[in-house]
Amino acid sequence: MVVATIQFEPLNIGQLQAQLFEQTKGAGACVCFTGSVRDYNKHGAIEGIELEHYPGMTEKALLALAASTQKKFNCDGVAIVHRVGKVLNHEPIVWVGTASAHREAAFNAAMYAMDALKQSVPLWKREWSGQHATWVDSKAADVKAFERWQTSVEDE
Amino acid sequence: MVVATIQFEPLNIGQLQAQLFEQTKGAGACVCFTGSVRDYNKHGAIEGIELEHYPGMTEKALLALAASTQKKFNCDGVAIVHRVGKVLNHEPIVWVGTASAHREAAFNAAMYAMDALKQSVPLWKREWSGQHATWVDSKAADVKAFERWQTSVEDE
Amino acid sequence: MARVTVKFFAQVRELAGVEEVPLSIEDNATLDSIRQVLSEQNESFKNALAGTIVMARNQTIVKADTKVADGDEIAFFPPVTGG
Amino acid sequence: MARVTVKFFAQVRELAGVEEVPLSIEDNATLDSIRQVLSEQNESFKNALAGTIVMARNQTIVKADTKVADGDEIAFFPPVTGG
Repeated sequence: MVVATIQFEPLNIGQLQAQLFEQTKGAGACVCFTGSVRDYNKHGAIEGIELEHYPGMTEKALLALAASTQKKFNCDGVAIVHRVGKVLNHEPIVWVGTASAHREAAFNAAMYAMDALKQSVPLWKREWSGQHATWVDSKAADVKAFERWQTSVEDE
Repeated sequence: MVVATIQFEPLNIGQLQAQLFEQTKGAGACVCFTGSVRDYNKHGAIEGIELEHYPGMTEKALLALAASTQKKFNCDGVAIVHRVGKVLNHEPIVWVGTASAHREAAFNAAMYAMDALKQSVPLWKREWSGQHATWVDSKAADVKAFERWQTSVEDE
Repeated sequence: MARVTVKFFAQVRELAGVEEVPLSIEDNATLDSIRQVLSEQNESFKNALAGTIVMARNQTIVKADTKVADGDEIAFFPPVTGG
Repeated sequence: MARVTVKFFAQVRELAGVEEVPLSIEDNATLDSIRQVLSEQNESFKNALAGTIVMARNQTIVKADTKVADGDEIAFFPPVTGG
């Protein structure tokens, strides 16, 4: 089971969790990650974010990521749902769910999907503060987080 | 927020996920793990499992684990809910939820809680097949999974 | 003398044939000496306590050389398999 | 000649001042040569394409030396920041 969706509407993460579990019934291990908007950045308080996407390519890249994650970790299921447009403080931005026979694969698949998403899926975030929207810079820590998976593949 | 519960009733994992997210509002990263009953073991089909616990000690050990996980990874919240008694095939046995400002801490906390639970919380599983219930042996892989955390602590 | 209650769980409980047993033992006895004393009491206890045993004192896992005190709740059980 | 559409996103789009631009370019041109040609067209494009740019051809991320073909959809954008 491979699912990838972008949506302007808020995510219902409880429902997404229950659906994934139902659709991968009896897999054994199920891991879900939810990323949400923090109400601050390093400069102070923010009032929500806005996510720009590349219609057509974002959907394709997200689906390709879900499919490659499923294959790489031999998962029973991988689902990724990402918000686009305006997202308020504390709301979920992204939800990743994985299911596998063993917990190590399910955890690794969810971590990999998040690390790879932050490098390969066309989505751009800006943070609102007062009347200003500031584009968020990509993080060196995110590049590094993704690179560990490339090393581990070479090790195999 | 630290929560630890054992219950004979089925787990509603969608609700647990939604509750954790609500109670740690705006943390940024939330990871949930669900372990469920597979309908087979290495010998063939099974018809569910039964979990024995140590009334009094199991609750204490589970709460101590949730609290130490929260502290070790500086989480906003850690919740662990474990079934006891009979659990049918495909039903959730255990649910672990963690919330933190960053995804690495949330993932590590959830993985640690599961690895430590399998070493330190008094719960014993037996699998039903036909008229026979067979006690499950502890796994060398689980011992190894837990040991990596002890190494990483020494490295600090 | 210390009067303690010894509880058994899972396979250990099944092999012992009882859920718990009261025991009077010398002061400063260790959990390991309790294991020895019980193993010599009868064949069931001997079989029950023959393998790898985890020991708890007052609902906390402890080492075999831990000393017991009057009123303690002692438990012997196999390695745990939850999760 | 290859006729392509060049799309911009996020900061690159804002600095360029347009969402997309049609471009006719010699056959066998690369994405990098398109970037060069646009940067010489005006100051806005020059600023927009000055930093670290990720390039996509027909909705797949590719290297700067990838060649384009007639009808291609090209995109220039900053490093992504989803999740």
